[in-house]
Amino acid sequence: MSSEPLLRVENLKTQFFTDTGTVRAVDGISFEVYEGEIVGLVGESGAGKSVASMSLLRLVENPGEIVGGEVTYKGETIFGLEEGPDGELRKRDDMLSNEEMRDRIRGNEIAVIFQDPMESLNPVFTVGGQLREFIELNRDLSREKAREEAVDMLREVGIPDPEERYEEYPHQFSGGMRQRVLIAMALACEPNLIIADEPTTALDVTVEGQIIDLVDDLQEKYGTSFIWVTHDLGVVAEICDRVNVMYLGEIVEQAPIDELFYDTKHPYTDALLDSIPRPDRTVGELDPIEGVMPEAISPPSGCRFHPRCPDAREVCRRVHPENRVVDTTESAEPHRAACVKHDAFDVGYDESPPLEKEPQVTSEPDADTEAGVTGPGPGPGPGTGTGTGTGPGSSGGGGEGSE
Amino acid sequence: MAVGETQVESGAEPATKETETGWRNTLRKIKQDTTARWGLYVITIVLAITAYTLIDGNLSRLTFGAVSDFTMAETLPIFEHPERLPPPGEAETNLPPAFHADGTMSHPLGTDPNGRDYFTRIVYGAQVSVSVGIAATFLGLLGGTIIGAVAGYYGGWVDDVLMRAIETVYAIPPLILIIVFTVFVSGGSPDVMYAIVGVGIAFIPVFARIIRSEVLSVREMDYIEAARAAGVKDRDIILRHVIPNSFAPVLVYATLQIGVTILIVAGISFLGFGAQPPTPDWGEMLNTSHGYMHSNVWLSIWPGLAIMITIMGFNLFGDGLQDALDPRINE
Amino acid sequence: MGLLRYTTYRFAQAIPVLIGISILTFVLANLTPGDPVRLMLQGVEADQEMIEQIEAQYGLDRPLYERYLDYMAGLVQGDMGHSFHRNRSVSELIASRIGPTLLLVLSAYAFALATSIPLGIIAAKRRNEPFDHVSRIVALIGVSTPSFWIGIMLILIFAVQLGWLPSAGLVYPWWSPETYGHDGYVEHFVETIRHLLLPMIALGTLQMATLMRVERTQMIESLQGEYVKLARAYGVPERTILRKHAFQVAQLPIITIVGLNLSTALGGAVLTEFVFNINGLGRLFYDAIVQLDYQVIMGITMIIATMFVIGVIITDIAYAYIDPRVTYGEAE
Amino acid sequence: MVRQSLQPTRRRVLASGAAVSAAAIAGCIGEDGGDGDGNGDDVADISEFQYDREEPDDGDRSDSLEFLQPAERDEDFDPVVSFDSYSMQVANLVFDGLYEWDDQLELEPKIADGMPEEEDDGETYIFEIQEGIEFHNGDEVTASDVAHSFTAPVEEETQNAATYGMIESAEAIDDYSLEVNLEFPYGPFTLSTMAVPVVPEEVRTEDREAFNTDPIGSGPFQFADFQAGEYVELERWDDYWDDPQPYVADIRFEAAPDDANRIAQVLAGDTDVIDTVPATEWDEVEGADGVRIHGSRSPSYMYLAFNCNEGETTDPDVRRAVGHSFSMREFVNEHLGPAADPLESPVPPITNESGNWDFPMDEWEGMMPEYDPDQAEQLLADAGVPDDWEPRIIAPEGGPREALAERIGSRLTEIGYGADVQGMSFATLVDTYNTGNVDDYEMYLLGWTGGPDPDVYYYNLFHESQEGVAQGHFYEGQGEFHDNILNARESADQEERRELYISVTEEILEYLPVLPAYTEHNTMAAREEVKDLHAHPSVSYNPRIVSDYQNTWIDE
Repeated sequence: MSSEPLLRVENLKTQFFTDTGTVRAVDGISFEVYEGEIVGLVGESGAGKSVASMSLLRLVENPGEIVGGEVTYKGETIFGLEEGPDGELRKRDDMLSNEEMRDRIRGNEIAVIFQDPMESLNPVFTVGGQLREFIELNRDLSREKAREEAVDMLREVGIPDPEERYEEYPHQFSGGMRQRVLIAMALACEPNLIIADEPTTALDVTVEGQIIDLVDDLQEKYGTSFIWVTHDLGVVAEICDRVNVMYLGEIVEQAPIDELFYDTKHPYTDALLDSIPRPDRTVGELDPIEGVMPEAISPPSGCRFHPRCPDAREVCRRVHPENRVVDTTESAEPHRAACVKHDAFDVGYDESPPLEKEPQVTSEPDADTEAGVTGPGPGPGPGTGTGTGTGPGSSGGGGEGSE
Repeated sequence: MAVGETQVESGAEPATKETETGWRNTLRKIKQDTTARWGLYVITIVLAITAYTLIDGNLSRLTFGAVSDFTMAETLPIFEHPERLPPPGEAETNLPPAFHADGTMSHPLGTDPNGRDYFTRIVYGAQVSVSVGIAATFLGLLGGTIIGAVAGYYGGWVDDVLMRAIETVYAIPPLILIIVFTVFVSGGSPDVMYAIVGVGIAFIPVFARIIRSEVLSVREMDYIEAARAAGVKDRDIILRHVIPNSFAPVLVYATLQIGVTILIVAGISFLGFGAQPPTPDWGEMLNTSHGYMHSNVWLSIWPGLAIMITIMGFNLFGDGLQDALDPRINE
Repeated sequence: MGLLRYTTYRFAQAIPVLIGISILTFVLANLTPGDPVRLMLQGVEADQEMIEQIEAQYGLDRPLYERYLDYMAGLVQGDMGHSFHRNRSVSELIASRIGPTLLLVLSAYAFALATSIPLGIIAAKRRNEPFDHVSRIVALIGVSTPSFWIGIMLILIFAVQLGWLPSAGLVYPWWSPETYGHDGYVEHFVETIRHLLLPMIALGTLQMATLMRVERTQMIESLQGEYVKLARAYGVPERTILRKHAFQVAQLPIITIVGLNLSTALGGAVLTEFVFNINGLGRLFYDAIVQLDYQVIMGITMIIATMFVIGVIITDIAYAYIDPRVTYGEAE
Repeated sequence: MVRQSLQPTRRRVLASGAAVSAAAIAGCIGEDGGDGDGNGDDVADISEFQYDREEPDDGDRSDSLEFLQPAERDEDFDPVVSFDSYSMQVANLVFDGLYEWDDQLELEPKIADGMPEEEDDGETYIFEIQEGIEFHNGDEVTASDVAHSFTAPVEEETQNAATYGMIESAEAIDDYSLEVNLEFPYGPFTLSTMAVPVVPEEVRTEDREAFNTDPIGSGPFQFADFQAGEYVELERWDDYWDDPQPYVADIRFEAAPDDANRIAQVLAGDTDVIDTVPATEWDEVEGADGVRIHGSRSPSYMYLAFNCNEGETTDPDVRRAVGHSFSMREFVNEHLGPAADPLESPVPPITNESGNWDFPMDEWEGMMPEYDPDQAEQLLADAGVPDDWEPRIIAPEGGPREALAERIGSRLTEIGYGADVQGMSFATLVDTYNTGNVDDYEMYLLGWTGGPDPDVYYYNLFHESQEGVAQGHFYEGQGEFHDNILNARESADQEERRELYISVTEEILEYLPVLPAYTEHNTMAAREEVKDLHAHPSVSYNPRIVSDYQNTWIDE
């Protein structure tokens, strides 16, 4: 692991401006990816993982928008803001233009493998044609060369009879085969970084295993870095080097894989770990996480996890913890977590009275809360999104009525 | 299926899957949707006018006979009698609208060639145009629901026979079918009642197909199996379970179809095969005013606008309903 | 099933429908309460002998099913009966009138497709921007306005008031320029277009609006597709995505709609031909209805329904050809 | 064989002619308007749409003219066969008549050399024809061609057979004279029948079908091009025998049945001349720049007939009450304006004048029921008509007659009854109006077009032999009503015939089996550049491009 990261994400914020209010899908996350490593991005659905990964490519769709933070890839600024003369935030001059992003970054530097192999391939073009098109585009090869490359790549990812299957259409492929095609696509463009967005979620378990093995092998062979987005810690355990755990748009814990599993620092990670089968525990001990994740449109005050947190105390409702180094590993890598129970915070967690168990915060916001949330508006900038968040009333009956 | 076979996921077809959120959510979405809201406003106004004119026209018709008193029309100062002619010698025929130099405020839209107030006739035109649109659509819906449900539920040869029959009807363009039906069945003296039945028949296929495909999917549901296992009669299963569960998408389609119906009936009346004078009906008024196309263009403009606005209302509302029910295109 | 077999299969499937149509029109036509002989004579004085002679000549004295079988036998040989009113064979009449109708309907479609697809794509691309709003309103007006009314207004504005375009009739490109006194093919072509313009717009507006709405919806949906996201993530230029990746998928429903809407267009041709004085099937149909010339009515209904069925089959085949997923519909 | 006329579209149209003085016409025109209920004064008279002769300066002879007909032609151009006015509009330019009508519906010799010689009290006529007249193929017109023209309709049982049915024989005496024998002295013969278009016997009998769509005549124009259902193009025949030689080089006939569209075409300048300006658009066309209306009175006759066979209308008082219930004059002025005149008798004024009948038209006018709703109400009450009486009135769909039916209906409503007005397509109407069945109709509105001889109207529309054929009122008549009609038909003595017709008419006006309505004028609208175009009283003579009072040309 070199000292200069391949990709550095700092305080990235992506928000969606909808009729019913602003959704802070990604709310100030920071992480790094070094060459040759596989970094996990873990969390439940809706935690903001996919938005975060698409933000890295500046492919957030309307009405979403990256509103703050900085993304640097190989020293080039994918996203970055600066303060203009009249105090307004504006895009930095050294930020890559849309054309540069398209021509230089997407595909040939950073490639993507999407979640749904059934939908990701265009149904009306042949598999090979699609593969060839991307290769042609990103590697400046001639049509014929690209075709050869495509066939080779199909073979490489374990598709039998690649010559024939090149001419076939996606609906003639099984899910696993399609996912292999997508992986071929990503690798064929010879990128330095591949974002794999839940690439195995739609597959059944045996296929999932094969795909993971395939990726593992290929990663070793090509030395490509991966950001592996998933909700499945089991998969993470198998292939990731380091892990970021996301909850409601924030990274709540960040650690090398072993530390995360064996020295868990955040109750949410604990809960996630409890909810999946692990070889070292029996199935009887499986423990689903209580409640449903609230919507990012009206995150709870204080620590966003507190309504579901077994360790929550009164202070958790008030204080919003940022992600801090709470420990250091043997290899001198920091172990970060965003939980006030750690000493690094010192906000009086130990003295604070525990919260009583409460009816869950439902995911269905009522009209009042929505109105309250629109208040802060789209005003971005460092600092606004964090802190005490959306203020009183935002989490509705969940927290406050509970006392 | 011989016609439109590969219509796999056509966008013109209405939403075929209702989201689990149900009617309340639908209504909420309609209220939020600007277009749907406007559609609702227009429809409400048009339906209110239709109801008023229907009640007025038919009540007095029942009481007083044919071209008789539109009682309410005459008590309201803004209206005149929609059908009765002015007394001899007093007719102001073919007046232009009020904003025209030769117009008068007492006839805001002018008068027709018989000297009748055109505003009144346009307003009362709703009684035929709109109610025919709704009645004919309803007829098609009814017929289509029965045929579609039976075909879909029983399958086999019943399905085959019914669907072939449906395709036959479907293959003849509605306007042609309705005219042929109306003229032949009426023995050459067409009237709007024949047109309603004709439209109803012409629209059975579209409804039958939707209902049938819904039924095909509903039929496989567990609760239908359960009902069947419990010995519930086929008819009851169809009526109580199958149809109610297939109805939502059909309703959207029906709303949009009302607009189409009004459009087609207007065309038929324009050719003289629908409503007959002196009945105020927009299509018929366009037929009459066609003879005055050059000398008094307003006579053609107003009914055209009335048709356009009414159908726009139904389309806006239908669109909103579709958006609300269709999970595919959401923000 | 291969495409060829599928084509054969689809045409074979259409046969029962066509037979159904012939039964339906035959039954409808024979519902006429009036005595067909009297209708044929149209008030001409006739004695009993003459009436019987006519009845025998047209086989009106025989049972309905026999007459139907006769009619079918004729149909198979291209004999659609005889026009009482025009004293010509129905097939001959239809043959002389089908050209203008096809010209009108096809050009209306050309107009509708040439406008609706680009507009629909741009509207989808600029969703919720002013262009989208304006085009949606135009489309809404288009689907809400009677075609014949549009025709009337177009005549009044562009022919009578401004005098830019002809108010009536068509110039048939298949006739020689001399027929119209045109100097050469350039003027002939220009005149053909000039005459077509207003009726084409009148008939095509509804199609344009319908297709534009579908195109917009489909493009929006297609642009939200994962494959578009993937293409974007691989740096495919937006223009290519719009024109190729999203477009190709969005066109599939359009093809179906084009086929099905042929029904509306053929019906609308009756009105358009009436308003623009075009000697096509629609006008012939109207005249035949007014004259209760029932063999002509049956003939036209058959022909128009056949045109529709063929149109749908063609679009189905096109769909099957373009969409690799279609398994050529063995069963539903 | 008889054909009903819905608009004056069918040829039956002209039936005859005799001399009438211009003064008589002028006098009659002067009497129009100015009475009734006051609406008539501002209605323009049709004579305002007749213009003086217009002669060109240069006499350029290369003009093309396009003429739009208001209905489709049947595409029969052989006058022996042709039974529709619009095919005959074409044929009348291709063929010359033995005699032809002038613009006052008077017959004048064309191919004939002077008036015929009458023998046997009107059972035999001797015709002389001019020498040296050639058909378009160069053959000379001979007496046997004329004889063939007279006898072919009956021999070949064409639809025109009835018109020539009284002819027993026609034989050429020599090349230029022939003798025609009638079965009985037929009154209308010299007023109408002898206006026969002359066809070349040899060419025609060679291939009748071909002749029908590619006819050869001796007229000023010959067939150039023809597409069935689309157009007919005629070109000038440069060897035309008569004067004047036409200025117009070619004429194209097309049809535009939709009134609004036909008018749009002339207003937009897409065509030169259109036939028939509907009353509804009269003012607009009249006021339009660059367009002139041309008009002429015509022998058309529209009427309201009552079912005297069944129902309430069998009572003459009920019929009179209906006559009193509405104002025909008001309706005609309001709805038809200058396009028509109200009628007071079963013969149109032009028939009276051109046939020189001198009928007591004023007196007849006085016998017509006046608008008097009170009297109508009284009459209906006295006749014991039930309060819920809603007579069924049938009329041709769309157009003034349906509007008139509506008008009568709403007036009846105003006096406490009602009406079931039913507009019908002509095909249906023909099947309905002559059943005599009260469920089918109690009144119907139809029309007939005749000519200078009243027989056309009286015989077809009133004689009992036409019951259930051309008339559906089934009026039985008092005394010798039907005999009088037949006697007038079979007499060549005009004075005797006049007396008979007066007696018949007075009975009609008293018992009202039929209420005369109005006569529609023949009209055309032409671009102003079209000069020296004169509307003719006979539909099938329009556009009469050349005659001794006109030679149409275009002022480029």
